[in-house]
Amino acid sequence: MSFPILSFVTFFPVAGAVLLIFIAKERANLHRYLAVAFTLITLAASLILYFHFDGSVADPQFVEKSGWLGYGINYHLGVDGISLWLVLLTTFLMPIAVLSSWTYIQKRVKEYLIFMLLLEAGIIGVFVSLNLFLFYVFWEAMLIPMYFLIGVWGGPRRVYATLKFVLMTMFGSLLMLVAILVLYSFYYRATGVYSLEIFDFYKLVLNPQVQGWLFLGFALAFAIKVPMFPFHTWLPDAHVEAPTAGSVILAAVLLKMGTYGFLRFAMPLFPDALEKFLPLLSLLALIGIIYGGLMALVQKDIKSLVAYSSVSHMGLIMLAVFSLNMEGVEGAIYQMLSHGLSTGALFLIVGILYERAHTRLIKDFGGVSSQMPVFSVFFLICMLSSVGLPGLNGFVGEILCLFGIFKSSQLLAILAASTVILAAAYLLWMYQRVMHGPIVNAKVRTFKDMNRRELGYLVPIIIMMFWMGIYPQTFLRKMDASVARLLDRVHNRERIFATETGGTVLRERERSLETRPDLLAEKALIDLEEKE
Amino acid sequence: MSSPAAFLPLLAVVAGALVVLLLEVFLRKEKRDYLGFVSLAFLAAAAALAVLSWDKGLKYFQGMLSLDNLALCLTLFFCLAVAFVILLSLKYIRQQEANHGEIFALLLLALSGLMIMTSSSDLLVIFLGLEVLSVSSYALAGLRRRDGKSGEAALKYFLLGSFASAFLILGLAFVFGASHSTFLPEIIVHMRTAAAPSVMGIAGLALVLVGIAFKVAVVPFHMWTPDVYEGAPTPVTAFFSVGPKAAGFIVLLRLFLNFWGADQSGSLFFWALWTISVLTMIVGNLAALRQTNVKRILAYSSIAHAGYLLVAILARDYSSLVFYFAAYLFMNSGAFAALIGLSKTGTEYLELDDFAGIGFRYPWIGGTMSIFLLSLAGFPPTAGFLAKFYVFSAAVRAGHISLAVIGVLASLVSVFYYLRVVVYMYMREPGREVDIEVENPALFLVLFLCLFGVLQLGIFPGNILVVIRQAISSLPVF
Amino acid sequence: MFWLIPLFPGASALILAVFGKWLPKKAVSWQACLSVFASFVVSVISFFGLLQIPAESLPLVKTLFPWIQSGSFQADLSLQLDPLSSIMTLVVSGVGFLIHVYSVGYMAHDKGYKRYFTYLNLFTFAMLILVMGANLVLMFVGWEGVGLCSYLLIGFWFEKHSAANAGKKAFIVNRIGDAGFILGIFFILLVVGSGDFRAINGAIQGGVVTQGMATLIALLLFVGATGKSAQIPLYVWLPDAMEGPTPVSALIHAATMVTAGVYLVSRMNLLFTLSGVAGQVVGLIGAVTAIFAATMALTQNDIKRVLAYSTISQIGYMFIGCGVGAYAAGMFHLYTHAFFKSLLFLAAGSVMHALSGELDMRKMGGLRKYLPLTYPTFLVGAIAIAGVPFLSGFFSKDAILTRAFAQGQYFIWALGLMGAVLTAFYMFRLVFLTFFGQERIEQQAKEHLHESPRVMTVPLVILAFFAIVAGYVGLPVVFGEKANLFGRFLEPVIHPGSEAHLGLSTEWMLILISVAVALCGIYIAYVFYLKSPQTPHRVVARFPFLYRVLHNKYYVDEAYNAVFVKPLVNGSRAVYDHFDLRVIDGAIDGTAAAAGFAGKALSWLQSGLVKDYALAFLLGVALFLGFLLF
Amino acid sequence: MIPLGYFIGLSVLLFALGVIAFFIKRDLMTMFMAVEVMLNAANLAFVALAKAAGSPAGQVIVFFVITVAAAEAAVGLAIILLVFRQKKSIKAEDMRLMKG
Repeated sequence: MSFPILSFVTFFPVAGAVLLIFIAKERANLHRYLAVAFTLITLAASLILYFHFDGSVADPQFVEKSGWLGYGINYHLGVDGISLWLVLLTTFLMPIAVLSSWTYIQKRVKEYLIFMLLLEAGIIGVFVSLNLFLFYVFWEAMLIPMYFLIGVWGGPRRVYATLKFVLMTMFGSLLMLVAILVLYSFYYRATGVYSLEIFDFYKLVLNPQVQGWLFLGFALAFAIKVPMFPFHTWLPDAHVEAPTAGSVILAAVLLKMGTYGFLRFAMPLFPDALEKFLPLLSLLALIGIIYGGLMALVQKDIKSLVAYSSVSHMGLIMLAVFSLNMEGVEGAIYQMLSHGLSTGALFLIVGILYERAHTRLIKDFGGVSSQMPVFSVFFLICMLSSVGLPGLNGFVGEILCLFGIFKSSQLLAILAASTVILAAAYLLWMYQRVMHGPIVNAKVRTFKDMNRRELGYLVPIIIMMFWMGIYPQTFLRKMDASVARLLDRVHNRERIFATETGGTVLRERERSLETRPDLLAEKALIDLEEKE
Repeated sequence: MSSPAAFLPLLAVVAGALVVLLLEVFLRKEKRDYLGFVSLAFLAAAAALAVLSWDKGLKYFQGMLSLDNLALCLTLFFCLAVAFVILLSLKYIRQQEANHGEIFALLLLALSGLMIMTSSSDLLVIFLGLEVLSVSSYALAGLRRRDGKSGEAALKYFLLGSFASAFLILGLAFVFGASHSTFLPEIIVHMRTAAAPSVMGIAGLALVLVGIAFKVAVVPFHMWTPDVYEGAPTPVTAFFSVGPKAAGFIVLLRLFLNFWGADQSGSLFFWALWTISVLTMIVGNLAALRQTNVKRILAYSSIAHAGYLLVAILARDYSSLVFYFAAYLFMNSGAFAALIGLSKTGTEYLELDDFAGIGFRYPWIGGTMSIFLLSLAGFPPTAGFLAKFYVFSAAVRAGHISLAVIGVLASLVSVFYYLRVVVYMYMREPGREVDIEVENPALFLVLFLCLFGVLQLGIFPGNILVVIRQAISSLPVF
Repeated sequence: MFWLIPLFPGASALILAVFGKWLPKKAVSWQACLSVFASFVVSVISFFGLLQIPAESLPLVKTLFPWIQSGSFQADLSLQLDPLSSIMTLVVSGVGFLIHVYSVGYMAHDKGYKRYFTYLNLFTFAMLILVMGANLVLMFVGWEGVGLCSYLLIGFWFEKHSAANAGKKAFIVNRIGDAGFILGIFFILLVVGSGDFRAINGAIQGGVVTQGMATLIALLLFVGATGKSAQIPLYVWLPDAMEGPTPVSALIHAATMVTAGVYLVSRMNLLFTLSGVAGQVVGLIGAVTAIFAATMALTQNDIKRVLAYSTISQIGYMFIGCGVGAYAAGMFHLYTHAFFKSLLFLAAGSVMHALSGELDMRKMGGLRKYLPLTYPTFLVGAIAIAGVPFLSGFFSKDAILTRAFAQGQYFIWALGLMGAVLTAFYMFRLVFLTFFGQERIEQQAKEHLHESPRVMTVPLVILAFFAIVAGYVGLPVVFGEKANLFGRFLEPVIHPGSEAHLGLSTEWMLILISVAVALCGIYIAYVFYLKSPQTPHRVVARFPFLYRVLHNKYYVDEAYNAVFVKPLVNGSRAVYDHFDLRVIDGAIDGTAAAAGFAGKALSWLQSGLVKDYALAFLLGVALFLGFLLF
Repeated sequence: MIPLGYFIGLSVLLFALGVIAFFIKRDLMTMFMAVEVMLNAANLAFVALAKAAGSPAGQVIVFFVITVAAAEAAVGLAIILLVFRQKKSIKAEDMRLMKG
């Protein structure tokens, strides 16, 4: 790998942000154009990733590794079939998000765009880093721009929303930090070598009780991020208050960081604990599906409706992830992408409405279709893709998820299938109340149909929706190998380790957590005969 | 090796103080800045001398003054800190009618106190250093003669300080009585080898600890901190929050370096300190939640940070401790610098309400301030995060997971009040009119140096870590 | 080349959707109609092609490209043609074409003209995918697609609340069925390992599928069928669907989409036969629905609603056929029904057109002299559906009932007969009220009362023709073993099952019975509405309760609302207010508040008095020493 | 000769008295003097212990302590004076501009 393409994709937006700092804030449009340019270039670069990515290889590709702070803290990037898509999703949506806030954001454009660019860098970093320290750095750093985006450009209750978002997320991630540190020290005990490399940790076999605690540490952080019931309440607030672009990124990408975390860390690292907690987690996910749907049914604000629909969809994704089989996990990843598209699109749609009506309450609308025919079509498509209509992206992911769940537990699948009905119910009802019926609110008569810019950023999404719905091969084939490897790690890790570490299985000898550091040296034993 | 060279850095500083005092007599009030520059020059000299004697292990006065690498390391930090403070005060003292040359002299004297404390393993010398530091600190606190708060701060500091040092001395006496020595290593040996540690020895040590605990402001010996920090002139507060704390912890470091055997958890001292550190982290952070005065918030936050530092002591990972100083030096001085930036002649804007909306009005001050606050809160990629990371990972590696958990939860609380300041700066519409005098090159110099430091230490701390690790590894372990 | 069939309308729909804005109206009409006609032509050609091919090499399958593949989940984008789907393609594209043409006239003055044809083409496309999909998943795609189009077309005049509501209702009710369908698909994928029809049939013949599993799957699929084909308990959406334009009701809600369920069951006939129980259920549901819907049709005054209920009941007949193992007969009825029911709808549409949108029969009457073409065609349709001999409806319905009798399903047979009476009755009630008796037409409607333009009447005539002759391809055995061409054609797909043969005499007897039944139904209607028009009122006066119940459609909608919809919505609202906002958020905000309170307490301790500070210090010392020494 | 315990006892007693005085007295001057008492109590202990230990170091330390005390006294009195000028009072409880 001659050219550090991943570093480029990750840090190019930062360069953009730095550049913007030194441009007078009066020249808002210049800022806007530059931001779009930078995000577009990043997109282009990430497309190179796509084309050069070899789907038949399970291990990370485009790997860049170099020492950083020592003691196992390395600068280690790479993408595999799972993260590749999330990176692409991010880079794909970023220009759109920037475009969508072209007129929406009128004051402090400069700072806004700077934070957007930093946000992009942070998110991509999370997906590409293979060193837990690096991962954590991005994971936390990413909060700051989001915190400002919601807090400064948000709605009336923005401060409450943004603090809730940051604090709840950090609550989880700080505990995860401790868990990471414990892993760190355990690996040191087992091998006498410092490492924070995720792939080293895969080789570590901890005793179940320890795994349990560590798993909780990780799972909580990710569960809050996803968000799984009952940690979901930050989401509606954040969404309702955030500016359109913020909501788009939040729903489309940030939530995926949680599911990604489960796939990359929580599950392969602690298979035993996973087994133990699987029932609980599945239950929560299931509750999330139904609960989110029901809550969405009764929302008055379109944004919070979509937010709760996200809770429901993410529940489905999590349940599919926990089905621990090919169909389920691939479906989950696929659904992550398609949820990113459809929900992102829905938020853009809401933004378009909001820019015209300056309200998001369903009751203030009605009969918009007759005023904005083109818009109504786009809205319809996005809505249907979220409903999971065949031919659109939503269906492929949903049916794969459901089938995966079905294979692991038919009862769960039957209950989860209720999402098929609920999603239709709340979304169609909302669509009807907003778009159909006679025009009651006089303001609606003043609405203009979508302008060129709005078309410009919605059309790509629509195209992608059809693409994902009609020819999923493009996406699925690239993830096969990695997903298979992941499942292998979860299911029969003993064998994996045997191959990966040349017949060596690293066993953590420690039984209790509170131990004496000075006695660790001799405890750090690697026993070479683990044949049984 | 023993040579008078060991005495030179200290000498430079003290000489500087005296020179400044003399000069002041001859300088006109407007020319006070020169005093600052002079003292900066002396600081530079001291620093240079310190650098020169790196790795030489110089001793003097029969080893009562020993410039081991750690001492040198700290000397450099202190010089830097004091330099920052001086730069900050240049304009401040004229603005806030505290325009007395003493400030520089006193700062230098306090610095000498710090240097003595850190560069000796003899309790007596340490005590002397402490007193030199304290006495000049009292004076510094009360420097704004017309300001009631300043005077009150000085008074509280003085009364409680001397009260505490009385305990320290009593403890010293007992320790001496028990171990017939004031030289730390000997004391430790006695404490470890004595069949049954004598009541007197333990009590004495405890009292000594209390005396130091007061200086580093850990719960429940912290009560003086908020008031003194609030009342003292802001640059001085910056100094208080960095200097004495670090020095005190270095003393603790030297004390506990060989104190514990293999099994820490068997020692009562360990659990006592464990409790104190937990209390400190919790109380410090909780108390800061409802504060409305930014200076006070920073005061409480400094208490909380003392708690994290104590974790490092308990985890016996001293390089992380020293690294934390480095990080704390930059982020805290930075925060105070920004605070000082928000002032005009006669008034300082310290209330949260004053902060409303200044983030966008004064982008540089606001921006840097937020970065420092985020660093204090421990967000990557800043020094604060790396410092916390090292401390807590040390704690975990030492098996004190409970400490780490409490620590991170406490810092979660801290996130709230740090971000609260940011909320005011960026997410509130401006309240009462705030117009600050921006032109203050020295201040911006400090701001940027601190910014640089915070990011440097956060992203590429490489060399500094190496230096610190060397310094620590050169300590005598037995 | 058969795989081109769905492509024409699909492409046309795409073009209309994207470029429709710039196309002139005329071009739109031509393109829309021709595209469907093209696929009709292709279907005819491929139909005759099919006749040449030996049964072994059926079905013809064309795989376009692999669609969804993940682990064991495998669904290709592949179309198939066999007699069953061939018939369906003929019906869909043929009737579809006529209705497209009709629409050109009917929708001429609607501002949503282009949108309308886009949807209509899209529907045709989806329907063709449904009937040609070579695996269940792809079939499901069509299944959902037609559902979407029906949603769009029912809610075509979305400014009307009722229309928008009806559309939404249709979609959601259908989704309920679809959930069942999906699960059925999953079970098949699990057991068979593939959704491909050949594979499924192979597995069933290979005995891979146990009877219990077969029942489970069959019932789940049938849940889907009840949704799409408006059977009990999911029929409630169809009557409301009449909010859509009449041609739509004719195409989607009479001829094609609603019969998709029947197609599904016949497609899966091996499964249902294997299960047996499932067959019983299907038959019973069908029979009950047939009666139930018929009774509701009795008292409606809205001409389209009557037809809607009759559709439901007729589909009930088809399911009877499937239930008693006469899948061919069921399909046969589907096929005849497509003609006469769409004919009836279009005629009704023409009536509405004439009366400028009037739907209420009480405001009609004596129209036969005004509508010289609509009247006879409508009459043909009515006779056909009533089951009068020598018209299509007679043969198909008779085939079903005979088979039911032959299978010894006397109860179902009896229900069927009863339904036949009712059918005859309400259809002729419709005829008499609309075209006979004294005129009850409102004045302004009467002014421009006129027969519809040729573009609308020609399709009527053609359909009427088929409504008469379509039946002769499936003559009952009494006309000879080989008389039932239709059934024989289908045999490669639908194995005739255990032919329980009746003696010719019995056959004749049954035929006579059904004829008699039909005629007496008509006679009663004649008595009620022409001979002595007072009778209805007297009957109503006699049984007021019965009338109210029937007139309010057994209050089923109300019941569903009260039992499912309201509790769900109100319940979730309560949960949202009290659990989500109070409990969960409360917990979070509570923690924050607690921390804040602690902070307040601490700062209260910070009294500002030197002595308090010193006291704290002293306490600290005391505790410290105490802890260390004692 | 007098056993060591007596000295220690006395010094502790003195120290305690100093502490008590610090708490019960209301004006700053007396409180400050209480602190001085505490210091001297410590000194006493030092001397005694030094004697017991038989090393002159202890005695030497005492001189340091006394010097330090003197220095503190100088600064302290100055501060008290300053406060008195500002508040016209040397009552400890008047010193609560800052709290919370």
